[in-house]
Amino acid sequence: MRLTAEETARAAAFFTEGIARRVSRPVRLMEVCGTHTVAIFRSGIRQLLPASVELVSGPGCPVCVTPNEYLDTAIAYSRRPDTIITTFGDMLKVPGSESTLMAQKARGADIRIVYSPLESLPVARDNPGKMVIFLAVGFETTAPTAAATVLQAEQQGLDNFLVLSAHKLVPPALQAILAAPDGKVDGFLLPGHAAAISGLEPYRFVAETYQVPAVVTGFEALDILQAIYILIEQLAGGKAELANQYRRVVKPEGNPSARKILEQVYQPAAANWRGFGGIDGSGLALRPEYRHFDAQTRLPLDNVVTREPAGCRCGEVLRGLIVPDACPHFGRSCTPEQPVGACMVSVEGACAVWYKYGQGRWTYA
Amino acid sequence: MRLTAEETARAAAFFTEGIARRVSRPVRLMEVCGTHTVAIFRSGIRQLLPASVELVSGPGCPVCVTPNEYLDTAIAYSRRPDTIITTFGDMLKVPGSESTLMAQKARGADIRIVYSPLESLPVARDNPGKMVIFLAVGFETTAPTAAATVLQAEQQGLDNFLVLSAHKLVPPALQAILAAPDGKVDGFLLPGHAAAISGLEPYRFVAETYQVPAVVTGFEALDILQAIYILIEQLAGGKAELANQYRRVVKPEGNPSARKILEQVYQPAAANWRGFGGIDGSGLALRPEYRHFDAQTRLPLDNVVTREPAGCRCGEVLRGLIVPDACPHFGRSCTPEQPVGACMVSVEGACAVWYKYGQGRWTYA
Amino acid sequence: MCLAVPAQITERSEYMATVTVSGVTRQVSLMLLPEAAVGDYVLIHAGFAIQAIDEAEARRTLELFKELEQYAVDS
Amino acid sequence: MCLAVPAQITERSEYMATVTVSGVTRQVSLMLLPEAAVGDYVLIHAGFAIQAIDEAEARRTLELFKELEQYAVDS
Amino acid sequence: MHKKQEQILLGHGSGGRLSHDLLKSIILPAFSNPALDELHDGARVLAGGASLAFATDSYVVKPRFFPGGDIGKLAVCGTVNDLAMCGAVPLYLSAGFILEEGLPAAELERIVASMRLAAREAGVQIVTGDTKVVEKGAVDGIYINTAGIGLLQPGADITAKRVKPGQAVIVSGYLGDHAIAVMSERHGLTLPAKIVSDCAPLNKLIQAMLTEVPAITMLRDPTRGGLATTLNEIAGDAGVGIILEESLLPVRPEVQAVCEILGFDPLYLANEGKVVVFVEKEYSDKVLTIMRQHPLAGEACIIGSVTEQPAGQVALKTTVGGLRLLDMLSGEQLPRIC
Amino acid sequence: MHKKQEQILLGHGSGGRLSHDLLKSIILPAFSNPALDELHDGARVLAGGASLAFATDSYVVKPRFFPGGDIGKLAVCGTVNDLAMCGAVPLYLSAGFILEEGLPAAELERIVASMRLAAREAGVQIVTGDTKVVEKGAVDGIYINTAGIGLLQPGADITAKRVKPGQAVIVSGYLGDHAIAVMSERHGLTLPAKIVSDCAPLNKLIQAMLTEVPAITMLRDPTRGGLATTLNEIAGDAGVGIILEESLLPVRPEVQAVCEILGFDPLYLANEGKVVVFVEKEYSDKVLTIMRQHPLAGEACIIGSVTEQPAGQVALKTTVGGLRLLDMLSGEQLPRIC
Ligand code: SF4
Ligand code: SF4
Ligand SMILES: [Mg+2]
Ligand SMILES: [Mg+2]
Ligand SMILES: [Mg+2]
Ligand SMILES: [Mg+2]
Ligand SMILES: [Mg+2]
Ligand SMILES: [Mg+2]
Ligand SMILES: [Mg+2]
Ligand SMILES: [Mg+2]
Ligand SMILES: [Mg+2]
Ligand SMILES: [Mg+2]
Repeated sequence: MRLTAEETARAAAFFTEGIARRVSRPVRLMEVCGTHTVAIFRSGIRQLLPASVELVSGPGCPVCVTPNEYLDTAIAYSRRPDTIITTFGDMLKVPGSESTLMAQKARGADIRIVYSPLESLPVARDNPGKMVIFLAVGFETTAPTAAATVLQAEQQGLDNFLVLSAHKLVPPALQAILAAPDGKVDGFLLPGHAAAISGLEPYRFVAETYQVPAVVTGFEALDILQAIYILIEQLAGGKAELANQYRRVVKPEGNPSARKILEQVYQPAAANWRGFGGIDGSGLALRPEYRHFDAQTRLPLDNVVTREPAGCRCGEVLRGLIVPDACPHFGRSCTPEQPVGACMVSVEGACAVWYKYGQGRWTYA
Repeated sequence: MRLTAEETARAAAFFTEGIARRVSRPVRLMEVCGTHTVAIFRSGIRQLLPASVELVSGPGCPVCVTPNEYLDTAIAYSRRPDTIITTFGDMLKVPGSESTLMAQKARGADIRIVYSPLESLPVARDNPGKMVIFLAVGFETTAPTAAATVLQAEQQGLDNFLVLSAHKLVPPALQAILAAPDGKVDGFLLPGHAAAISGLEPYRFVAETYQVPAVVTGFEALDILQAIYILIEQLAGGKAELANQYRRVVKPEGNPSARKILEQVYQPAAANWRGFGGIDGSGLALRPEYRHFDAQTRLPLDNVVTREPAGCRCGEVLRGLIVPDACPHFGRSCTPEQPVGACMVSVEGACAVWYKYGQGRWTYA
Repeated sequence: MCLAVPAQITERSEYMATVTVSGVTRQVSLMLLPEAAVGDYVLIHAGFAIQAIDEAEARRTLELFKELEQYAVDS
Repeated sequence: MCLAVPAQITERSEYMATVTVSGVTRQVSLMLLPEAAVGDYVLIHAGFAIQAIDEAEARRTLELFKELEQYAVDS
Repeated sequence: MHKKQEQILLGHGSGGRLSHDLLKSIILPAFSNPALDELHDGARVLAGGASLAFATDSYVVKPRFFPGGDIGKLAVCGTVNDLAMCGAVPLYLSAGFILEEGLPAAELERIVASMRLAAREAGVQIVTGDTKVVEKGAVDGIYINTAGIGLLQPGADITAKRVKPGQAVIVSGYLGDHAIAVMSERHGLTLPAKIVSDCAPLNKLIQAMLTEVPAITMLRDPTRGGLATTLNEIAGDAGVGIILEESLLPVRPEVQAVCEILGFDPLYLANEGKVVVFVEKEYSDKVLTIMRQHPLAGEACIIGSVTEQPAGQVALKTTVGGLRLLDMLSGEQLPRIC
Repeated sequence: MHKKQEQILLGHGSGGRLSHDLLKSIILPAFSNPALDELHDGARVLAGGASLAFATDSYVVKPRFFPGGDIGKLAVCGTVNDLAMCGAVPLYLSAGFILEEGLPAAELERIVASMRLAAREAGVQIVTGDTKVVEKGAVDGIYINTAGIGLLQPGADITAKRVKPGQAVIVSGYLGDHAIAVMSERHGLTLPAKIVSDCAPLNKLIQAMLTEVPAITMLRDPTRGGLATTLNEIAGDAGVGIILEESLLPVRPEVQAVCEILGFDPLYLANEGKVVVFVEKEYSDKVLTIMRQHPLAGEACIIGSVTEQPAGQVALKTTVGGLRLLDMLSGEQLPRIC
């Protein structure tokens, strides 16, 4: 069963009209998840909302929040002749301090794009003389796939498979945003796929502690419009609840099997986020029993010198403090072909999404 | 000082007229050396000689006399992923039992053409994870260059440089020809460059023991014409002497420094010759002190199965018993592009030379 | 932050399953969703099935979207 | 069986020499001809100087070839 | 990180903005001349009084054999189509082969046979050629270049300059089939057998269209960079806006599925047997009728129209009623998880 | 060992007999048509009433930069020359680039700049092109294909069929310079600075020659496979013999020296700015006079003549008075020690 184009248009009109009718004051809603950012822009939702409803992007692009330090380390590994890097395509173009993985690849580094971390294992098996390093980035949704891959490698007795881990967890970043004095968010669209693993529990504090409405949201245009509608309804009614718009996928308890594997392999650790700095318990480190899969333990590198690009305001973008075109570089000295910051590169980066889909470049009539 | 074209033509005419005038009965002269064969055909000397002076080629093409067994071994080494083969260009197209080095290279084997055996050493230095095997073929002239390369490798402490040796010595093959009941040679053009190393002594037995005239000969057309002239003069005068037409290069004592290095590294050994079979003392083996440079000692191979091509008469060609177009394959089922035997491949192979320069294909008016 | 696609399991053997999305098939790991069965709709991400899709809920959402216009007329 | 080319030594250092053939230069090893000196003509083969060329003999051969015609007329 | 690209990246060959930048920064300044500067799929030139089109492309597709075709078929169809897109009837092709030492001769034979078939289907002759063989490892199997000469159809004048607001934008069928069929082996995706490359010579279709409707203003085959990039080029050259309707875009569900799995956008996928047509709206029914009668354009449909705004750009009206910019491809599409 | 070649070998691209075999066994049977079957340097075709020549070549030279030129200059001159050899005035070129990911952009700029200069010198326009980028390792740096269109010079009819016994064979200058300059780095050989590639556009020379002496019967640039192979092709196509005089062949002493060191034959070395001319003896002085006035043919000389025998073959009269066959290149020349 699918909706016809007409049914879709009618449902969308219902929500947008409802939103427009119910909103009484300017509100700032944050879509935490980069996939939501992309979906919003691809479906042109921003143009459907009244001016008083402002959507800001959050810290939910795993590539964007990964600091240069990580990329510089990955690049340093890629330069070694005894390594093969496996990575999601997302990481290729992201600038580190001096270079990108794509540029290293062009210079001859053996860097292979995988769609699944599991694809790293045959590479390791077929290249016994090399260390195969998987760039393990991603949030709650992706981290279990890396953990399962580590277990598989263990079972297959592969000792030349390593992970360079920069996994991150969403709730600690939300907490940092809510606790910060500078940003004000009136409601959250919460990441449906992260919640599919973690369940609803980790997100309750948003409504309960901070009294901010929040909706776990799916990724179709209508899912998002409905979630915005729900937030506006709550705000209009003075409520602050955690709603689940994405019940077909998100169960209250999440996916306990996935969490078990995740917890078997990883333990929470402090992590650096671009724009936030260190956040306690917001990252994942391999447990001591699996430390022999850790790239930095097995192949220690000399100090990697790192610097963030001058003038880039990705940090503020990621914390929802500014929209991309508030950055003076945007669309001028910073474009997808000549990016300054990671947010202009990642497919889910707010700056890249703004640019690509025309926001801040073109005045929609 | 060089001769003008006219001077050359006049000198040539002097020799050819002298030869025609002095020859009184059909004679068979053997140019032992493949480089002489090529020079004779390239300068069209055969067409200048009277019908009664027949030139036959001898066993002096190092590629041709190297039996399939050697090529099969080289090919087997080339197939190993842990090897790099370095070789003179001459060997590339020569058929082994089933394949050629060129075909292996096309399939991805790492085979590098060198002009000097010394070029193998940087290859070994730059590829510490591989064994670099130099295909050491050639006669007295070339063997010292391989020996000197072994000494250099020793001095440089390279333990991944190996030689697959099939060096051969000329005099034992001449002895075999002279001692055989089936061939009759009335005079020999002896290899000037081999004699440049060995000196004249090793060739005296031809005239002294077997009473056959012989001339150590240079490689210009006029050198060869003069040498033939000398042989015809001796035959006309009933003499059998060892003459040295190539005094500018060949000293009676040869090159003692080169021989010393050769003898330091190699010792005489039995060797298999295509067309002759085993000839005692006609080959060179690494001395025990240098056996660690020997490919077959360091990297023993499982039995290499070898067979010689059916119907190929290279053996008889190499012993001077037949000329190439006496072979039924010649120019029909055997051409340089689709060769049956090594003699149709090597640049100095009698069949290849006949074919390339038109003898047996074209009736010269 | 995490692209994921609904797919239907058509075969499974141990911890691997064949899934299909509009006729396109792929092998995915069931390590993270061991209870999934042939016929189930699951969400796939990075080569793994990461969650089952509740068909009843999915249908309910679609029906809601279809019927919204009634509410719209009402309001 | 052995291509070799006459060349003149223009420089030497230890066991290597620079040789020139009609303006084309190459490094060759003198390991097999340690006594060779700058200015000498030598025969080169497979990257080594393998023998010195006796210039007087070389000249004699050329002169002979030039003068042969006289003999030809005589005979 | 803010500096000119110092080395060639894969994206420079993607047909998108980097390709464009390379063209504009290095190639065009060096070679500039009126025929080249038109930046058509081929050049329109005069020779000995004849009005010709001249086009070239190199083919480096990997794998060499894919569902629905191979590199040889592609090499013929690609250049035939570029000539057709100029409004020309293709006559002659050249074929330049670069072969890797060790390539099985049987593969070459198979490729050459499919070139022969494609040339016959297109009605063109391969009249000159060249074969180079390079060392093992110096090329990936076989690359083919074809160049072609065509005779411009009298009465037709295919140029972006004639694209004006109000014209209809037509596409001849499903988008993305070629790219998806070619990449099907990657990342373990298995496609149903019916998803094959659309690779085909469009010249007879185009000839029929131009004979009946010489008023057609612009034609282009949305190859590398896909429909979105092609339309951006045209919008840029013509100084007009183009607005597409998302609901009208023909994409097979299977292609859509692969896009969703790997994170691709079908509007940026290469097609090798599709054409985008611009024509005044009054002719659009006639054009559609002709197209739909042809086996290569049975699914032809209008997908949008030319507008004043966004000048030089392309926008998409989404099913929920939003509007967004449809930019050129930037870099190349990579499979992604976020 | 007696079997058909199952895989492509380097020799299949050498321009010699293996190239010929590949052409005759795989390419020609597939594509056969009158223009192709002429096997000229380019095809002579009719389009819209104009008599055109159409030629292509791919350029894979390594190193990319060599004394006297680079791959870009070669790519322009090579195709310009092939058009000129058909008796055409070259007008338009296409340029297809295949670039390796990671190629320094500065190298591409340098190559493109030298294409621009060569095109200007030749008076041709590069009107269409294509750029592909392939993964690191899938091509060796940069390969270029050019195709070209020329207008056949009225009155001229350049075809091997008109080569007849009694005609003179002229070459425009020293043989082998290009090949030797390009391979100079190999095996530690150092050449004097004056030995550079002869790479140059010959079209203006040829145009002058054909304007003054339209009776010229045949022209060819002895590129891959060298003079010997080129003459064999012509002798074969014309069914005549060709006899050269060894003492007349122009070879620089430095080129001869490299040949002696590495065991090459200068008659099989590639040239990129030389032409072999066939003309009735009565015109040979006139042709030589025109040629020697041109900077690219100052050393033009007669090297032999066309004969009845050896029909279909080429022979060489040696300085000592012998005669020998001069065969096609078989395989490729490899440095050798015996
Ligand atoms: S526009 Fe560029 S420089 Fe500005 S915040 Fe975004 S990525 Fe950084
Ligand atoms: S012609 Fe061929 S088959 Fe006959 S002897 Fe010579 S190489 Fe052997
Ligand atoms: Mg590496
Ligand atoms: Mg090997
Ligand atoms: Mg094109
Ligand atoms: Mg094209
Ligand atoms: Mg096109
Ligand atoms: Mg060619
Ligand atoms: Mg050509
Ligand atoms: Mg050419
Ligand atoms: Mg040519
Ligand atoms: Mg193109």
